[in-house]
Amino acid sequence: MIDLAFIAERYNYWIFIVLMMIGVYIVISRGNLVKKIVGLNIFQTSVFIYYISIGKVAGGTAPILPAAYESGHEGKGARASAAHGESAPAPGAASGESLHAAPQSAPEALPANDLASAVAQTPQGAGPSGEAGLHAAPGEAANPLLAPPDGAGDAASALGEAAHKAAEIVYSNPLPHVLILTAIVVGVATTAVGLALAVRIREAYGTIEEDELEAADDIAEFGAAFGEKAEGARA
Amino acid sequence: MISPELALPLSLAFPLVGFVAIWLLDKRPNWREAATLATAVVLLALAIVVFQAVGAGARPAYVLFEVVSGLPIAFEAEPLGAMFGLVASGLWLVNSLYSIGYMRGHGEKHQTRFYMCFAIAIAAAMGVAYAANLFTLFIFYEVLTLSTYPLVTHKGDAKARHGGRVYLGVLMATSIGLLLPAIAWTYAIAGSTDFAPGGLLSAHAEAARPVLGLLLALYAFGVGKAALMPVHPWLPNAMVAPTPVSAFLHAVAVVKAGVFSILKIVVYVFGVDFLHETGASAPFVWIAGGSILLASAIAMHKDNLKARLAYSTVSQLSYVTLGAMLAVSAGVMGGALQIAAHALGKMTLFMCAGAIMVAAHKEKVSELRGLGRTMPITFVCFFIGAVSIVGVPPLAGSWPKFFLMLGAADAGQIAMIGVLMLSSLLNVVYLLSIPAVAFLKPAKGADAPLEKEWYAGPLYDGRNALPRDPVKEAPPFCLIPIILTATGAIVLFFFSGALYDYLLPLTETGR
Amino acid sequence: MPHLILRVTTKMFFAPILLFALYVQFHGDYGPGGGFQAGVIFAVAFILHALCFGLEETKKALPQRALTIAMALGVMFYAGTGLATMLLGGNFLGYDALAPHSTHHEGQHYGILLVEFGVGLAVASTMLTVFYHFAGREPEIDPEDW
Amino acid sequence: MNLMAQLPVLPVVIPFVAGALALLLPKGRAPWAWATFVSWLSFLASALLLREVAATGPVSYHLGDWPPPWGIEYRIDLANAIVLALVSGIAAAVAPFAYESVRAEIDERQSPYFYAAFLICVSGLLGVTATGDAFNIFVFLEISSLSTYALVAMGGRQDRRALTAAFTYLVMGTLGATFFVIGVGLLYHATGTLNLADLHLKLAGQHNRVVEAGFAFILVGIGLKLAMFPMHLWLPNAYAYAPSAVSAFLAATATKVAVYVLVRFFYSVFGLDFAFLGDALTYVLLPLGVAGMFVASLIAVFQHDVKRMLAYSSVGQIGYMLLGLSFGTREGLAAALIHLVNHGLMKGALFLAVACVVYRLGDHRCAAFSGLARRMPVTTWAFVLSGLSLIGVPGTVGFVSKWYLLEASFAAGHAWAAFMIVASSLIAVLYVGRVVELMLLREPPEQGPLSEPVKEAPLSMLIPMWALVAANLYFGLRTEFTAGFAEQAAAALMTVSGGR
Repeated sequence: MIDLAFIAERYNYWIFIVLMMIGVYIVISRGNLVKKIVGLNIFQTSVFIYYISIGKVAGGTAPILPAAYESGHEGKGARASAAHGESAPAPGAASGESLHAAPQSAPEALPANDLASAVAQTPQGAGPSGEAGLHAAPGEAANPLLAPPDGAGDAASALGEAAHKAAEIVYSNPLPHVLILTAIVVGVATTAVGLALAVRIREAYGTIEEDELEAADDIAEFGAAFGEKAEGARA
Repeated sequence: MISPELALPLSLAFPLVGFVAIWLLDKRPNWREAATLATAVVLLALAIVVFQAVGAGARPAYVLFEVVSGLPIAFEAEPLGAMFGLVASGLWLVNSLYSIGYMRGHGEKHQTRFYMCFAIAIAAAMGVAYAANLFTLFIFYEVLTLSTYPLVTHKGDAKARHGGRVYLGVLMATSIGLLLPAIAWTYAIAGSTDFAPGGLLSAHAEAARPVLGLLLALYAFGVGKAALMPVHPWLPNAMVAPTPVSAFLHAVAVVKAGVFSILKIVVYVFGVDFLHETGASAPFVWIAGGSILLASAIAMHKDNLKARLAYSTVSQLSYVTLGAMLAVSAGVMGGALQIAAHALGKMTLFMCAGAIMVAAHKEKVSELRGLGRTMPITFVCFFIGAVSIVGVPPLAGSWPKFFLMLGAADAGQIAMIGVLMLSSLLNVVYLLSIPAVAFLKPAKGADAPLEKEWYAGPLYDGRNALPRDPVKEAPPFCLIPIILTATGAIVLFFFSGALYDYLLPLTETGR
Repeated sequence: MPHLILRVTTKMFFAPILLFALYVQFHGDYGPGGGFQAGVIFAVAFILHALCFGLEETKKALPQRALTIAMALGVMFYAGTGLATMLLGGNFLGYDALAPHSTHHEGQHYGILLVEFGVGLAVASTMLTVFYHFAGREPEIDPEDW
Repeated sequence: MNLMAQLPVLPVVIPFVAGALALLLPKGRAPWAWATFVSWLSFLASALLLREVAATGPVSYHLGDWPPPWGIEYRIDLANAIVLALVSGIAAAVAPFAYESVRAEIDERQSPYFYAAFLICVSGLLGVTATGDAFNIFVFLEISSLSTYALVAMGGRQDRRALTAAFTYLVMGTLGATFFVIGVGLLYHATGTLNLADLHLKLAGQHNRVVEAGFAFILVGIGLKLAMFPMHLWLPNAYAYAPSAVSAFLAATATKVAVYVLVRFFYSVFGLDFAFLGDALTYVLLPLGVAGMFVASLIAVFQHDVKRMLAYSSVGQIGYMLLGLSFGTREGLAAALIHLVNHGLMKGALFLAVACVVYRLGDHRCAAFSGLARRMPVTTWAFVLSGLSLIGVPGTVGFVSKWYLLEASFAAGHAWAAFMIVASSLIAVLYVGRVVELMLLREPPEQGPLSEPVKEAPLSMLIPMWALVAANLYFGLRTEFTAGFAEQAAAALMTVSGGR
C-alpha cells in the first residue's frame, strides 16, 4: 500500500531528486559545452535545495531575531543560541535523536574560551556571515549553545530572561544555509571557470559542440597520427 | 690477513670501487683495464678468505640494515655460497683477462660501459652468493638481471635489441611474476625469509604443506636464471652478446646464480628432508629430466656454435635442478659440484668459441673444418672442456654425474639414471663433434681457397671491407684464460674430494 | 540618443547600489548580509555601468590591475586576520585574540568585520574580473545596436 | 606566538596567503621565487608536523578557538601527516623546477597567475588532508580543483587539447565534488554533525538507508576525483596536455589526496563495523581496483605519447591502492598508504623527466625519446631509475610498495590477488621497457624538428628531478619514514575502525 501522504509531504526531496536527475542527464546527454554547464548548475542547485530542506524545522522561522527582542547584544546572543539549539532535523530524518543529543551534551563540553557565557553576550555571526568554508565555523560552533546562560551576575538574570523569551520561538537550523552559501560560492566559481574555458575553447576550435571538437581533434590527430605511426614504426 | 667478517662486506663493496675507478679512467684504456684486473684480483683474494673461513667452520655474517621490518639486507657465508663466490670471483678474473683480449681484438665500442656493467654484475653475483635471506637474494638477483641487460644489448642493433628484450622480458617476468610472490608467500607463512639450516618452511610444516607444491613451482620457474624449460628462451636469445658476456652469463654468474638459488632454496628454505617426506618435488624431477633431454636434442640441431653451447647450458643446468629436486643428499651434492664443474667446462668452451670468432671470424660449426690445425691450442682446450662436460674421468664433470646418479638411485628415480646416461651420449654427439670436425675434416668449400690466398697473397687488397689477418691462434690475452680454465677442469677432478668434504655440512644439516 | 534614459538612470542608481552594498557588508555582523552578498552587489553597480557606458569607460574608472590587487588584498584581509590572531597568540581566526582583555568578546566583532571586508573585496573584484574577461572578448556593443 | 602550537594550520595557511600575494608580483622571476620559497616553508612546516605527530601522537587544532565538534577541527594523525609531507614535499620539488619549464610552455604574462594558482592548489590539497571536518574537505577539494582546472588549461598554449581536457576535468570534477557534498549532506542529516571524529561516534550502530546512501555518494564522488576505474576518463588527457610541471605535481599529489580522503571516510568515519563498507570493499573496490590495474596498464602499453602513457599508468597504480584498501585489513591499509606515498615519488620523478624532454625537444611523444641517452643522459637515467621504481625493482620505493601489497594479499588470504599484482607489474615492464629501450638503444631521429642537437636540461630542472629520484632510491632502502609511519598509521586507523 503506497502511503501517498508520506510521499507527498516529502515533496522537497522529490524536487531535489528530479532536479538532480535532470541536471546529470543534461551534463551527460548534451554536447554543447555551455549546456553542460547549465546542467551542472541545475545539478548543484538541487543539492542546495536538499541542504536547505534538511535545515528546515516544522513551524520554524528564519533564524532572524524578531524586532521585539532586539534590545541589544544580549538579545541577539540569546537569539543566536536559541536558533541553534532548537534546530531539529527535517521530517524524514533517519535519526533525529543524534541532533537532539548535541544540545544535551553541550554543558559538559564547555568551549575552551567559556563560550557558554559568552554566547549570551556576543552575537555569534549567525548564518549569513558564513562565507568560505573556513568561515562555517562560527555558525556551526554556535550550534549547541542553546543552554540558557549559566553565568551568574546581575546582567545574567536579565539575559536569561531575554534568552528564555527568545527560546520560545522555533527557528530553522541555520547551519545548512551556511554550508550552502559556501557551496554556492564554489558553484559560482566553477561556473565562471567553466564558462571561461568554453570561451577559450571557442577561440581555439571555433565551436563548442562536443562532436565537432572531437572531430577536430581526430583530424588533427589523424594528420599527426600518420606521422606518429611512421615515427612509432621507426621508434 | 683480513678477517672474514670484514672480507664479506668488502667483497660486495670492492667491485663498486672498481666501478667508479673504471668510470673515472674512461679516457685511458690501459689504466681502465688495469683497474678491472686489480678489482678482480682483490675480489678473488677476498673470496678465498671467506672460503677458507667457512671451511674452518666459521659463518661470517654481516647485516647491512633493515629495509622493511623483518626484512634486513643481510649476508652470511655458508659452504654453498662460499663455493659459488669463489667460483664466480675466480672465473671473473679469468673472464676479465679474456675480455680485454676479445674486446680489443674485436674493436668493440663503449668498452668503458662494458667494464662498468661487469663490475656491477659481479658485485650482484657476490650478493647472491652471500645472501642470508631470500629477500637479499632477490634484490641482488634483480640487480644482476638489470646490470647484464646493457651487456647483452651491447651491439645495439636490431638483433641485439630483440635479444635483450627477450632476455629482460623473460627474466623480469619470471622473477617479478613468480619469484617475488613466492618470497612474499614464504614470508607470510614463516614470518621471515632467512635461510635456515634444515629448511625455513619445514619449521612451519603445517602452514606450508598445502601449498608446498605450488610454492616449489613458483620458485623453480621463478628463478628464471636457472633456465629450466620452458623459461629458458632468454639464454639462447642472449647469444647476441659479445662472447665474454656469454661466458659470464653461462659460466661465471648468471645461470650459475640461478641454479645456485634453486639449490639454496631447496636446501635452506624447503629443507631436503621436508621435500623428500612430502614428495612435492617429484614432478620437478621429471621436468628437469625432460629439460635435460629436450635441450640436448635442440642443441644437436644448432649449427651456430654459440647457440649450440647455449642449449647445452640449458641441458647441463637442469642437472643442478634435477639434483636439488631429487631431495636427497647425494643429489644436492651432485648439483653443488655440477655448479663448479660446469662453470669451468662451459667457460672453456665459450672462450674457445670467442677465440675462434676473434681469430677466424667463424661462428658456425660447419665452418670449422680443418681449423684445428691452424688453432691447435684453442681446439685442444675445447676438447678438454667438452669431455669434462660429457663427464669422462679424469675431468671435473665426471663427479657431479656420479653423485647425481647416486642421488637418483637413492630417491628411487631409476629413470633419471637413464636420462643422465642418455644425456651424456647426446653430449658426446653435439659437443665432441665440434673438435672432431675441426681436427679431422680437411678444410674445403668456399672458404678454402680464400684461406690459401691469405697465406700466399697480399693480406689486404684495399677493396675488401675488412682487413683480414691470416687465421692463426687468438691473441695471448684470449689464449691464457682458456688454458687456465681447461687446466682447472682437470685439476678439479682431483680436488673434488676436498670440495665434497667442504660441502658436506650442506647435506648434513638437512639430516 | 534612445538610450539616454538608461544612462541617466544608471547614473542615479550607481551610488545607491554601492551604498546598499556597503550596508549589507557592514550589517552582516548584526543581521542578514555579509561579504559575499555585498561583494556581488558592489560588482553589480559596475557591471551596470559597463552595460550602459561601455566596458572601456568602466575600465577607466576601475582598471583590471586594480581588481587584481583588490582580489589579492581581499584574500590577504581574510587570511591576514587569521595570521594576526595567530601572531597575537590565538589560533587561526581565533578572534578573541584581537581584543584579549575584553569581557564580552569584543574581538569577535573586529574579527568578523575584518574577515567579511576581505571577503567582500575579493568577491566584488573577482566578479568584475570575470565580467571584464567575458565582456572584453566580444566587440563593444555599438550604440546603434540598442 | 607559539609556532609549534600553530603548526597544524601552517602548511595550509602559508601557501593560501602566499598565493594571493603572488598575484600582485610583477611577471618574471619574482612569482616563481616566491612560490618556491613558500612551498619550502610549507614543506618545512609539514615535516615538523610529521615529526611532532610521530613523537607525540595526533594533534588537534581548533580553528577560531571553537572546539570540535562544533568548530572546524584540524586533526593531524600519522595518516594525514604523511600525506601532508608528501604533497608539500612534491610541491617543494616541483616549484623550483617549474621556472624554466613554465617559461618555455606558458605565456610569460600569465606567470603570476600560474604561481598563484599553483600555490592555491597546494593549499587546497593540504587543506583537504589536514582538516577534520567533512564539509571543509569539500571546500578545499574544490579550491584545489578549481585551481587545477586553471593550471591544466594553461597548457592550451602548447596544445589546444588542454582546453577540452580541462573542461572535461571540470565537469567530472564538479560532478564528483557534488556527489561528495550530497553524501556529506546525508550524513549530516543522519547525525547532525560534520566533524569526522564525531561522525564516527554518531554513526556507530546506524545501518539505515540514509547512511548507506551517504556512503555510496561519497564513494562515487571521491571515486571520480581519484580516477577510480572506470571513472578515470578525465585523467589521461588532463595529465597529458597540462603544462609539464603541472602534470608532475598533479600526478604525484591530486589523486593521492583523494585516495587519502577515501581512506579517512572508510576507516575513520564509517569503520569496519559498518556492514555496507565490507560489501563495498569486496564487491566494488576489489574488482574495480583489479580491473583498473589491468585495463589501464594495458592501454598504457599502446600509447604513443609518453605523458599519456604515464597518465594511464597512474590510473593503473591507483588500482593497487584500491586493492590494498579493499582487503579491509591492517596490512592492506598499510600497503595502500605506502603505495600512495611511493607512487607520488615515482610518478613525480617520471613526469619531471618528461618535462625536461619537453623543455628541450618540445614534444612528449615517443619519437622524442629516441636515442635520448646520447642527447640528455642525466635526464635519461632519471627516467630509467624512476621507471624501474614504477616496475617495482628491488632497491626502489616501487619494490617496497609491491612487497607490502603482496604480503597483505597473502595475509588476507587472497593469494590470487598477489598474482594479479605481479602480473600487472609485468605490464609495467612492457610500457616502461618500451620507452627505456627507445632511449638507450635507438639512434636520435635523423631528420625533422626532433633531430636538432640538444643540450641537457638546465641545472634548475635537473636538481629537483634528481632529488625525487634520490628519494625513490633512499626510501626504497630505508623505509622507516614511509613504511614505518604508514604501518603505524594503518594500525591507528584500524583501531578506530574496529578492524583487526
